[in-house]
Amino acid sequence: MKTFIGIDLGSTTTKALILDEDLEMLGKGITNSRSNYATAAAVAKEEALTGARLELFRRGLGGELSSSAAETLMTDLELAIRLEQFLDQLEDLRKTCATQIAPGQDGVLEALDEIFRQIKTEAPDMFTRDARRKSDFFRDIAGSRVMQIGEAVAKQAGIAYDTLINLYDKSIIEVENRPPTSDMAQMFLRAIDRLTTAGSELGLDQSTARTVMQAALDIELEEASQVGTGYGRVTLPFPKDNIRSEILCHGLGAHMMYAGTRTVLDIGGQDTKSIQVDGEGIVENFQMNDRCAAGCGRYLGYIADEMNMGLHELGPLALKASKAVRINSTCTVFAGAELRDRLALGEKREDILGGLHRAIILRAMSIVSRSGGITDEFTFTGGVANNQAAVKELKALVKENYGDVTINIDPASIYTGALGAAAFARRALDS
Amino acid sequence: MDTWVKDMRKLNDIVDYCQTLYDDLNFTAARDWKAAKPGRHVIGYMPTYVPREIIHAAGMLPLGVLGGGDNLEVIHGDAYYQSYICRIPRSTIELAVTKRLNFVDGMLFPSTCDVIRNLSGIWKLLYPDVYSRYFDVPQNFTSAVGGTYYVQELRELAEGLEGISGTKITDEALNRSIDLYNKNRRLVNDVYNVRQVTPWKALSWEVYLLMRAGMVLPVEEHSQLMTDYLAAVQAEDRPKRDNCRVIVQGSFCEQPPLNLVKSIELAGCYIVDDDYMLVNRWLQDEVPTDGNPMENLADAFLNYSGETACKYVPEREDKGKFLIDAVRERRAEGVIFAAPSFCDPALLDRPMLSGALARENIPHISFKYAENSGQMQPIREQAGTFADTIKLWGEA
Amino acid sequence: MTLAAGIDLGTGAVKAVIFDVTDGKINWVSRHIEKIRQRDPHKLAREALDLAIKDAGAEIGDVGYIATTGEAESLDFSTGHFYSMTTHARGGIYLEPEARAVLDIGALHGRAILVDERGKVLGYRMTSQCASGSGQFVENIARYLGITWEEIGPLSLQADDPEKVSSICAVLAETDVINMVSRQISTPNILKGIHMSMAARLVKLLRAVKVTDATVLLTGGMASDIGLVAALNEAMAGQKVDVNSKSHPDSIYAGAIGAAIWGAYRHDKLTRLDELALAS
Amino acid sequence: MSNQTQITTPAASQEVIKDASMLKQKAMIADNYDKLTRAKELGLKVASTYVPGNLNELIMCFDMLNNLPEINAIQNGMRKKSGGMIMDAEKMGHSEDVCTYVKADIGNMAKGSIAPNGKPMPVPDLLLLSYTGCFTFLKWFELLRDQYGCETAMLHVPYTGDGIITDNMRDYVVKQLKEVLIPTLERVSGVKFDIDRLREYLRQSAKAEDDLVWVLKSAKNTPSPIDAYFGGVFYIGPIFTAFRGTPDAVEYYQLLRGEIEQRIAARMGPVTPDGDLGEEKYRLVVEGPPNWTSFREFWKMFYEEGAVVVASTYTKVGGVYDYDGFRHDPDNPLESLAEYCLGCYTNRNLPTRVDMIEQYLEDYQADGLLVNSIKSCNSFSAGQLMIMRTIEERTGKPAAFIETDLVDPRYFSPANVKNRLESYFQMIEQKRRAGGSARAA
Ligand SMILES: Nc1ncnc2c1ncn2[C@@H]1O[C@H](COP(=O)(O)OP(=O)(O)O)[C@@H](O)[C@H]1O
Ligand SMILES: Nc1ncnc2c1ncn2[C@@H]1O[C@H](COP(=O)(O)OP(=O)(O)O)[C@@H](O)[C@H]1O
Ligand code: SF4
Ligand code: SF4
Ligand code: SF4
Repeated sequence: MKTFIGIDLGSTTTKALILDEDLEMLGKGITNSRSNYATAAAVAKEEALTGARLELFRRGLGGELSSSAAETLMTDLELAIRLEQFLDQLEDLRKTCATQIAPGQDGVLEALDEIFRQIKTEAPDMFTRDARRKSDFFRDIAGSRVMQIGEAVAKQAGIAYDTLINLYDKSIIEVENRPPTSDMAQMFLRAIDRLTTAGSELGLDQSTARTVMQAALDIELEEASQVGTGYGRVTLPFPKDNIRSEILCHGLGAHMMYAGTRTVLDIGGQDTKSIQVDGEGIVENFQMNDRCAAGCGRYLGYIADEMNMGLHELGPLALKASKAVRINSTCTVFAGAELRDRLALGEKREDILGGLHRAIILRAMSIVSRSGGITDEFTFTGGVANNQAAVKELKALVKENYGDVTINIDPASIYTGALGAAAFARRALDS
Repeated sequence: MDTWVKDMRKLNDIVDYCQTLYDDLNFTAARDWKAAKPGRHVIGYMPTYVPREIIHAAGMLPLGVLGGGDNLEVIHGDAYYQSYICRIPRSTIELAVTKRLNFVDGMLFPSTCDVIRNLSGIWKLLYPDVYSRYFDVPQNFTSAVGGTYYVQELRELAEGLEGISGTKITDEALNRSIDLYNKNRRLVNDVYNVRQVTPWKALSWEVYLLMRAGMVLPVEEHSQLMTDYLAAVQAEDRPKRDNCRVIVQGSFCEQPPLNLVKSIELAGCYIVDDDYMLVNRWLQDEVPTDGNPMENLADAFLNYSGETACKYVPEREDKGKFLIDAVRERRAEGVIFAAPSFCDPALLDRPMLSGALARENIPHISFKYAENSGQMQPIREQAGTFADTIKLWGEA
Repeated sequence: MTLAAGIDLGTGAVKAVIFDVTDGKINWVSRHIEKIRQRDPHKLAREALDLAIKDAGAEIGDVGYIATTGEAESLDFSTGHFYSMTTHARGGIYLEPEARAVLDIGALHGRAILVDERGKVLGYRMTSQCASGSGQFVENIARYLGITWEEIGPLSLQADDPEKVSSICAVLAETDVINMVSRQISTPNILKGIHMSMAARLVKLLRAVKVTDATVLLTGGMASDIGLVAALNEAMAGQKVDVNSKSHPDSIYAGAIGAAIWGAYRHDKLTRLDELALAS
Repeated sequence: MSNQTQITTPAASQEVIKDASMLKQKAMIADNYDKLTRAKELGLKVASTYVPGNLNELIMCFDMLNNLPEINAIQNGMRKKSGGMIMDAEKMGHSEDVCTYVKADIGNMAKGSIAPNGKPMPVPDLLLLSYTGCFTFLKWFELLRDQYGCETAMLHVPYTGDGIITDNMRDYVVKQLKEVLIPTLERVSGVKFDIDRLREYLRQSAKAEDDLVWVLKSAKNTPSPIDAYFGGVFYIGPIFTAFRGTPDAVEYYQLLRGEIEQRIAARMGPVTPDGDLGEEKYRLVVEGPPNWTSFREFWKMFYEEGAVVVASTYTKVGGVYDYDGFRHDPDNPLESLAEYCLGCYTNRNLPTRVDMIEQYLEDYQADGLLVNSIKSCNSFSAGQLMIMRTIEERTGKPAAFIETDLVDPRYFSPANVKNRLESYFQMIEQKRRAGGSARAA
């Protein structure tokens, strides 16, 4: 079947999305851009292809299962596959770390093995339905575990903590830049086997499942056309005609998600943009932040680092704020200093975080205002839309300033640009 | 008249009252004044100088609009200004579009710099039906040339105001207003003098708030408030700290956050003169209260107004003289240049002024702020080092 | 014996020293340094002080003056506070009597301080808002490149074709660096590029305080980064600034040292005043 | 970075724009710099003054040479020298935040004020501070006076805050001309003022101005034979600088007009550094000065995409001749000088600037407005977002906003500007395809 691929090479994350001929989504994938762009694109695409196979499998199931049972199966399947991939990469990381050990460092290898043994043991629990992960990226999940477990292990073994962490620091980039190598088909079949034996209450027998899966795997996915967008789009190995500005892609993507959208706000890692679109998803006006990266997604990243927290945890903590702390500077670099300033003044972490989220959204609201404000349906996209505290502040401020307008936030909003790009790829076929 | 003024004697009460006025981004005091009698009008003005006497003589309240400070959340203002422009115009716009200035019957934009100048145009585009005027002053200081031009500008301003009120501004009324403002200026100078002599009693941030009150109160009330303050502060017994004495320069337009004023003092510097709210002290001498008032006002402007970055200094030798004189008169030990970020007039003036100070061996430092600066640590550090140096190595 | 303690509470680390100042003779007794790393700085400051006092073989009651500097104005156990530039200037002169300027490069900002031979601050300049030339930034990049703090300097010295970092903002500079990695620029060349851009800013500070023809002592945490020191000297040579920049193994203590010495000075003065008062 | 291909000076770009008019301008500029740098030996006095509201005809009446610091800053910007000069000025204590023209000039002075011909510029005999349309001018000349210590004469040109030139304003300027400037010029130069000489120069000015306006209006053709921004800055050179009122300028504009007539006849587009423009895809109006340090790179982002600027406001800073038909007038010499000063683009209030741009969009059938916001220049930039917003509302045409600087290379971020321009062009294109605002054929 013909597929259309959109790739959004963002400053922090790289997203890939695959559409079929009817503009139905087949799969999507994401990875952090903090590495070689080409690799990032490849990794994201790989993940999107995995998703596509899953989607084809779901379609293949047809009426075999009740919709709720199918939903459960799909979720479990996805988690099982993620776990497999995680373990693969973990093993790769262990091996790479081991090669970095300088000669004569006694006991380091043993300590390392102990750390990885522990992570491996707890891994299955990280990929259960209600597990809370710090992040979706291998770098973040593995990193935080290595550090935490490493501290205890180092103490026990009498090795310097820094020694262990340095090994990790040196290896992670290498590992991250190696696209997954394992055989996808085998992985899928292994996972389906496991789930159908364990979950017999699904009412799906193993051989049917295997047949459907095999069929899904056999469908040939033809890459009819591919369009790139995002910050790094010029570095993509595509012809110029297959590259669209992220403004157009976000506009179209948001329009496809919510046809009534007239204003789109996108807060990404390094830029914030506000886009006005017409009823066809055509861009009428846009505004972006200036060269200063203040108040964008990376700001939250710095804060999370500073507080030793995962990005996913910031929002929930900020939601606990009980008092408004006014933060006026959104300079990313000084965010940490300001934070310490406030902590020293005795403010509570959650209150400061609340203030920081408000500061970001205030800045975004200014850009929205600059692009002409909000008249009708409003869609919030980009990675920061995943952050509940940011969303809360946004909703409040939109209401204060523009009254009761519809506010759309799709759980997959981070893929908006990639969706638009894929749609452009589909259009290219027609023209 | 207003009885509450008479009851107010305690220093704390006066300062609290000023703080309330300062914090009130809705200008309730001015709104109440306007609502108290039908037919009253309020005319807003921005820094640095407008002849408030004329507004007063028209029976109107001059309302100083000095930006939004550090408590206003600016959303729409940023939609009108790029990041490399100072803050005061954007927070002023924010005040306007959030309807906090909707009771103001006219706005004056003095010739302070191109930013305020262009803000006058934005106002005309946003509020075509509200009276607004770019208020120009001459940069030629001879009576025959600049004076003639200025008198006519003042007349045009008066005509504009008459258009709003529907009544003529008589010479008698204007002379009366000049008299009231003369008195107000005397009191302002008294407060500054008291602070100069006993800076540990009249704390700078209190004086600041007291002067800010003059931006929103009728002149009569403001004068009364200063009289009360002077009495209260003399009675106050406050510890004298081992601080050095400085003049703050460059803050004539966008205002520093109050915390900055406090931080300078905390870090060991008594402020013995400043250029905050220059409109209070722009005219350096009494304006005659008889004769042709327009000409008298023009004369005072040409001959007796202070030096600031918005005014041309015709002679090279005179540049910085005003500041050096102030250092001498106030017995200051140093100068702190504190200018708003992106403020062309203040920042372009600074090298010339600091050159003049250096020639006189007067220590000085400089930093920038924004009206909503939140981090005071770098400011304290610089002011503190300055104070340390003067204390550890000063002449004494 | 007059003992004076100096505590420099920075954004990156807490430094505490004990000095013995008797009859004008200045004697460094003990020291302690502790990286902050998301811990309560005030508690750390107290611990550092206690450890330094212990090393000095003394008790808290023996210390005549506890002087603080850095972000420690509100420490409750201090006798007095001096501001960073005052203390770095004095500490700088203590470590390098020839120095006529001190360049303090810490976790978040750089300061150039012009001093005279007695440690008096004659002028200074600080880096403003943007922070790409700071320790924090280098630390982040190092983490990203997968190298340790100690390796930065030596690696930077190996550069053969340094790549310039153009952005003024640390966030954008980070992206620059990411791009460099994907363009396969070698780690030494990236580091050297960063050092060069930092050096350029720092030289600008030095020129702004009008340092000419003098020895500059580097203080603060970054003083131990030999890559930066080399880049600085090159930049100065390139800009024909005739100064010689030096580092000192104890550079990171400069602020604490200055605080202790000024503390002892004030202690002396106050005691004399007290004696005068008693005598009268 | 390839330095070989950059345009160095308007004149030196002749390998690119080879027309006779270009050669003529090059010779004029070279000759002028030659005179300036030899002023002492030629026994000529020099007045430094600004482009907006410059009183070239009056200065000529006293046999004085006209030196323009802004033009020197531009020259240094185009030769990529301004960056270093600005940093020098900052090292001398000037703030990072202020206008970079001033700093480029001051940095240049510290280096001995070398003219483009490699020789040092003379210390001016007079600083003629015509304070028109920009407050920074006032500070700039105070700074220069501080350095040079030479005589300064100030002409205060009031701002037309209500969009009109009042009698009071005109009288004030005329009075200053009579009572301050002319006596000072007489004293400094030793030459007596002769009003008939002034009339003659003004007559020449008006002639050249007619042709200039014709040239600017030629952009109403489709395709436009000129680029009214990137090309425009060359076309306005003579009239904005030391040549207004000279026969050279008259001749230059006649030559230029002839060349453009030919282009129109041949239905040719504008000349670009890479030859004639191919297909004209987008017609734009631009507000704001250009970036000089990456002038060619910047221009390329336009012509590569087939974008032509058909009208610009920057080409009106040294005098607005097209919008309401102002000409220097020999019959009312001093009054017309006053009106000229009062009417320069940045001395007009924001509502008037909006009206002008709106009219350009319509008259020149442009697809939209592009604002190049200059970090340095409050006079231009403060309020541009409001201009943009109002234009969008009134015309329904799309506008875009980019941010650069005149002569500070640190504020030209090519990737950023290109990204916005590309998005803008794609947006216009997308709109057109959707059948919305089809372009007039
Ligand atoms: N799950 C999440 N929870 C909270 N914030 C997130 C999450 N995912 C991404 N973000 C935020 O989104 C930012 C990246 O957004 P993205 O749209 O991918 O940017 P870009 O396109 O520039 O790479 C991150 O810096 C982070 O702040
Ligand atoms: N041995 C070291 N280990 C880690 N960081 C160091 C070391 N030496 C210097 N640094 C650097 O110095 C910085 C702290 O410098 P310092 O002068 O103490 O700054 P501050 O006074 O602001 O805390 C750290 O951010 C780090 O970049
Ligand atoms: S360092 Fe901060 S203020 Fe400076 S450009 Fe970066 S984010 Fe903006
Ligand atoms: S702060 Fe300075 S630049 Fe801003 S409006 Fe005031 S005078 Fe102008
Ligand atoms: S502010 Fe603008 S008009 Fe004024 S000197 Fe600078 S660049 Fe020229």
